[in-house]
Amino acid sequence: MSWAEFFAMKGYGFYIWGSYGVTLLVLLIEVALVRHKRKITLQQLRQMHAAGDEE
Amino acid sequence: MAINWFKYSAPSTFYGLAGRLVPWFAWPAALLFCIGLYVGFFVAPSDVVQGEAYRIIFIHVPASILSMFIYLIMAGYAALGLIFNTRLSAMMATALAPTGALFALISLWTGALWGKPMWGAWWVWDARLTSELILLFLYLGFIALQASIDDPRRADRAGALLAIVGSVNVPIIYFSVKWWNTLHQGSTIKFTGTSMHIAMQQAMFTMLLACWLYVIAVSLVRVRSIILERERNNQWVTELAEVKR
Amino acid sequence: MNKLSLPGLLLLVIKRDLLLAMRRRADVLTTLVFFVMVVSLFPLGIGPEQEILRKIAPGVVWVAALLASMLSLGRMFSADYLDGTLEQMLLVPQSLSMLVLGKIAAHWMLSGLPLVLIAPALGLQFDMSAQALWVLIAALLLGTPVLSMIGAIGAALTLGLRGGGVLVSLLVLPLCIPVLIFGAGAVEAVSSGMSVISHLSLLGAILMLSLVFTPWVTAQALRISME
Amino acid sequence: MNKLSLPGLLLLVIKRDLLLAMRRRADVLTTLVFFVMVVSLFPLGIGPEQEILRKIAPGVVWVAALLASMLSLGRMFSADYLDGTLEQMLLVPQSLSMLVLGKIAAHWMLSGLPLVLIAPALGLQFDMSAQALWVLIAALLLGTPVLSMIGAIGAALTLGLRGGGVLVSLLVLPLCIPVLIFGAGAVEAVSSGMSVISHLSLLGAILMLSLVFTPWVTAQALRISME
Amino acid sequence: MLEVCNLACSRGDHQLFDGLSFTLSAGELMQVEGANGSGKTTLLRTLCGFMQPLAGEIRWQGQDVRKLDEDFYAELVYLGHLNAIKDELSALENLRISAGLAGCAVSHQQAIAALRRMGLRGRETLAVKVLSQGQRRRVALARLLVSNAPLWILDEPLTALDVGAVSLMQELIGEHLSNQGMVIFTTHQALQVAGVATRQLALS
Amino acid sequence: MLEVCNLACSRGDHQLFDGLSFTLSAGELMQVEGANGSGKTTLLRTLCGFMQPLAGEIRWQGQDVRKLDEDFYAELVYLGHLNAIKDELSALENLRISAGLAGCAVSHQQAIAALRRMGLRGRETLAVKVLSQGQRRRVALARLLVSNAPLWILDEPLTALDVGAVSLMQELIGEHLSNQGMVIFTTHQALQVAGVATRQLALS
Ligand code: HEM
Ligand SMILES: Nc1ncnc2c1ncn2[C@@H]1O[C@H](COP(=O)(O)OP(=O)(O)OP(=O)(O)O)[C@@H](O)[C@H]1O
Ligand SMILES: Nc1ncnc2c1ncn2[C@@H]1O[C@H](COP(=O)(O)OP(=O)(O)OP(=O)(O)O)[C@@H](O)[C@H]1O
Ligand SMILES: [Mg+2]
Ligand SMILES: [Mg+2]
Repeated sequence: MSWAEFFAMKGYGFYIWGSYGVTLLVLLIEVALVRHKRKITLQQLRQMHAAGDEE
Repeated sequence: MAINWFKYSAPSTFYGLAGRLVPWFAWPAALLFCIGLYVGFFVAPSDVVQGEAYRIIFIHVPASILSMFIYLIMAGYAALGLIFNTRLSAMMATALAPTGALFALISLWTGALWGKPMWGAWWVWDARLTSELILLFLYLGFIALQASIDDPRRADRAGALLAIVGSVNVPIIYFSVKWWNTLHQGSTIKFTGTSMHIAMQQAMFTMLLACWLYVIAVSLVRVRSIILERERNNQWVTELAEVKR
Repeated sequence: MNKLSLPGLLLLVIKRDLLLAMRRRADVLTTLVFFVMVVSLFPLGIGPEQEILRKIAPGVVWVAALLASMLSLGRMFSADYLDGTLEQMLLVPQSLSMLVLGKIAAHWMLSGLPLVLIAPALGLQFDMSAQALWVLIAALLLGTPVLSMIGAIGAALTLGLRGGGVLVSLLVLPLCIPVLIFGAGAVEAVSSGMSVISHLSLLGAILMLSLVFTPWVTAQALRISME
Repeated sequence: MNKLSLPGLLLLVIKRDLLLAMRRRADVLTTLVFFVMVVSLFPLGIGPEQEILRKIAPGVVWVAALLASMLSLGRMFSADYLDGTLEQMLLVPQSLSMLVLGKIAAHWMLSGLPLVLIAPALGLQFDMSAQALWVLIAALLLGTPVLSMIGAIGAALTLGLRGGGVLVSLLVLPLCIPVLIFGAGAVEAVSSGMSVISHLSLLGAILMLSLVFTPWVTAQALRISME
Repeated sequence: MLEVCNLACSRGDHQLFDGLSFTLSAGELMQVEGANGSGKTTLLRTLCGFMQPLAGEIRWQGQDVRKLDEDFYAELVYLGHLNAIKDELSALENLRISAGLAGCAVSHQQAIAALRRMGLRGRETLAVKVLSQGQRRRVALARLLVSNAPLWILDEPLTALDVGAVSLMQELIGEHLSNQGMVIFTTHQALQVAGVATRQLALS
Repeated sequence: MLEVCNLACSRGDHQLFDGLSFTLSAGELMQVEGANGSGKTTLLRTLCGFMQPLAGEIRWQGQDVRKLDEDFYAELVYLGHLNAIKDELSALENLRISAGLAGCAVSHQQAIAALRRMGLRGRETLAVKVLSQGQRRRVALARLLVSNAPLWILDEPLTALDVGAVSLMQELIGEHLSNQGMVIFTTHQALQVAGVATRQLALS
């Protein structure tokens, strides 16, 4: 079985890869968002911290 | 020695615990995804009725199942938070909602992509499909409500009330939709599960497990951010190594 | 001191809300006009084929009723919230749940009941049979109070939030779907010659259930929102 | 003194309203979800037969868009009226009509534009063809601004006019009906293989006409309402 | 008797005050003082149970108000920044309804008398929306006249009142205190009740 | 210069005043006095053109304000019973936007400085909805600091302000007058500006 055949999925390629691709994409985006949120939160905390020290 | 469970329900201790747990869920999740996909695509044979299209099942069914379970878990946490006034459980509920909504969305998306080749339509108004759509709306309602309240305490409690009312309603919705649909419609073409091949079953369960682990990992990370945000004025937060840096 | 009895409180609240509505008669009429207009817009949007119109009639009437009662939900608590009356209501020395029940009842009389009364006229527009009209009325009578009750929870939760009007529909519409389905289902059942008892009794059961729980839940939601 | 230019004022008002909406990011999403929900309610009320659903699809989408933009009309002036900002707005040293145009534009961006973007997904639920979807989008793009503009007049009149509520719904909805008819008509025309140019160009003409007159009329309505 | 022990309140991340304790007995008048934003309104709303305190306890006649709940509500009148009157109703209807909600039925005559005493003669049956700011405040204050709850909690009762109305309020408070009532209030204006020492509670 | 000739106003069937005439020149301060409901707010709103008078004329620099219309608006700041601030926005955003609408662009620094002068240090970026009643009034008043319109029309500017803020307002009004501004205001509290005689206009 060639790769081309595998990706064609006997004509169902669009549907199958459409669902897996989007799912993967969405999950990756979620992971990225969650990590981004953590980064932002920590940054804000540090800023607050710094502002508190100044006073 | 008895473990002091209450100790872990304090946000300060849970924050550390969650941090240590995350990798234990995240990596196995990734691994299981790979295994599940491998088995699903290379080991499992193609289906007699549906040909290759059935392979969507390996992501569709876990996503559908999880979207429903997460709602229940979320409502459970919310109820705990409302009754015992434990801050952590309310935060868990908030952390779970986006992931739940996401899985509902995935279920809809993959279902739609499956429906087109199988039924010739992206969408039919079948009981399962409709109740999944409504579930998505319930998630969005919860998220929108919490997002539009600034005061976290009010957000928690209002969200909890909504989640509880919603979880009472979910079974009512499910049965009403089912009934509505079967009353005057002939059988919608539905995947008639000729007893599943063993490899198919294995692939599906592996994917299901992977999704569970993924949900836990993601919501733990998210709840950690929420804890930091809510407790930002507490002593212990300012003393954290990652904050001090 | 002559503390008001519980039924006394209920009556006072209903009377008060009706009085307020009579002062702003336009509001009540607006709900009604909205309902009539939504129902009448459909033939304009869809085209005049009798066959199709008759099929979609119960669904359209029910959806319009659902939307009309959503539309008027904003009125239930938000005016009282803005002018401080709600604070005073939380301080009633009898039962807050009872007061809430009064407000729900008044809301239904002002938004649900008029719809029930006008529905037959609209049904005629869509060429519904007499029998179907009766079932429509019965179903609306059982169903619209539930819409008011579930709506009350949403209205209470979204008090004071910006965009509350639309947010409330987002929270409440999904919860109201069973009412919609059984309500429209009953009419369709009678049109296709089936029994309607089961639909109506399910609606009745939902009504009873909501009557028991929603006032209390709404009262809690109000306390949460006023904090 | 550095008096703001007219386009500067327009931009400021749009920016302000968008900023306010962004503070409640849920808001925009909510209008959208409301739209989606109304459209999805219909099959629940009507039943799942593909054939009927495909026929009523354009009508349902248009009626839902009309409702969504009517419901979000409340946001346009009433909050500003209640907290006194509207008084300050009447005192702008540039042109009140321009300010009103800014508010209308912001309202459309927040309530009309999202609907246009989501409409194709809903069309798919009703099994519409790709070509029909394109026409639907074009018609919505031309029609929804008109809904915002006509709605603005109604919103301005309802601010103060006692007992005017009904009058206004009676006034505004009928004015929106041509939009509804041409909008839904365009989609139906393409489905039955006819030309859509005439429908769309009529919509465009209505848009131009409203763009010229409605801001000024709304400004006058506001002055009347504030007295 | 109202006892407050070690009360602490916060809004958002902001701790407004803590360790606040005082006792208010029958016939006493207490003014809560403090600059804008020092937490006066928050304190009064907490006393009414709208907000949960961060710590501390509030007792009425020796019992926790959170337990008493509705029995406590029967004993107090609260008047906030907002007037709690309906624009569409007349002063008369407003008064009778709000008294009814507070648990006491008021006759037509009683209500008219109370409104006249508040200086609203000739305005009793006008819709409240056409009244001036000060007249609206007077309608709200008329509730004090028809209630017989012992505890008055007043948040800036003098807002928008003219000189005549301010001295009327002083008189009313004096009468209430001599009937063994208690009053806790905030104001940025001067309010002296003849023959009664005003206790001060300073928030900072 | 603001001239009012023979002004008569009514609300409903009620004639509030008639034959009212006065002139306000640069550097002058005028207090409108009267009991609750005597028509002070009505007078100020009529001056702004929100309401049409029953009779009489209002002139600005010799021209009828109804003719001047938007040119007149550029010369005045009006502050009503309501604060005209948005709950969801911060004090800073509120100030910058309302100044922009009033026709003058205000920089970030200017706005911050104005808010600090009004005693809102540390509250500049909080959503206004969480501020106390007095702090909200201060946000509204900050508009006076960033505007350079000569005519201020203030309806009970001191509502909800504490003692410190009242003396700040006195200072501000003094500064404005010494820059050839004019102020017409109402209040039920005492407001004395050092070195300026307050003209009184009594409505009854
Ligand atoms: C948008 C469309 C769809 C949605 C929202 C949807 C939703 C769901 C839901 C909620 C479940 C329930 C899982 C459970 O019972 O635990 C499910 C299961 C399932 N779905 Fe779908 N589905 C969709 C389309 C499809 C299509 C097109 C097919 C195949 C032709 C399909 C095949 C299945 C199968 C085989 C199961 C597992 C059945 C079982 O375990 O009882 N679905 N889906
Ligand atoms: N979410 C929040 N974050 C930070 N500070 C807040 C928050 N909510 C309220 N505050 C602050 O809490 C205080 C509320 O005070 P409160 O309304 O009780 O004041 P007050 O003493 O009644 O003032 P006034 O005399 O102006 O009425 C204000 O200083 C306000 O800025
Ligand atoms: N439609 C009406 N019918 C009769 N009287 C009316 C009507 N509308 C307004 N009024 C009266 O007009 C007066 C309005 O006065 P205005 O608001 O200008 O008073 P004010 O001097 O600002 O009082 P305050 O000090 O209380 O703010 C009030 O006495 C009110 O009762
Ligand atoms: Mg206060
Ligand atoms: Mg006034």
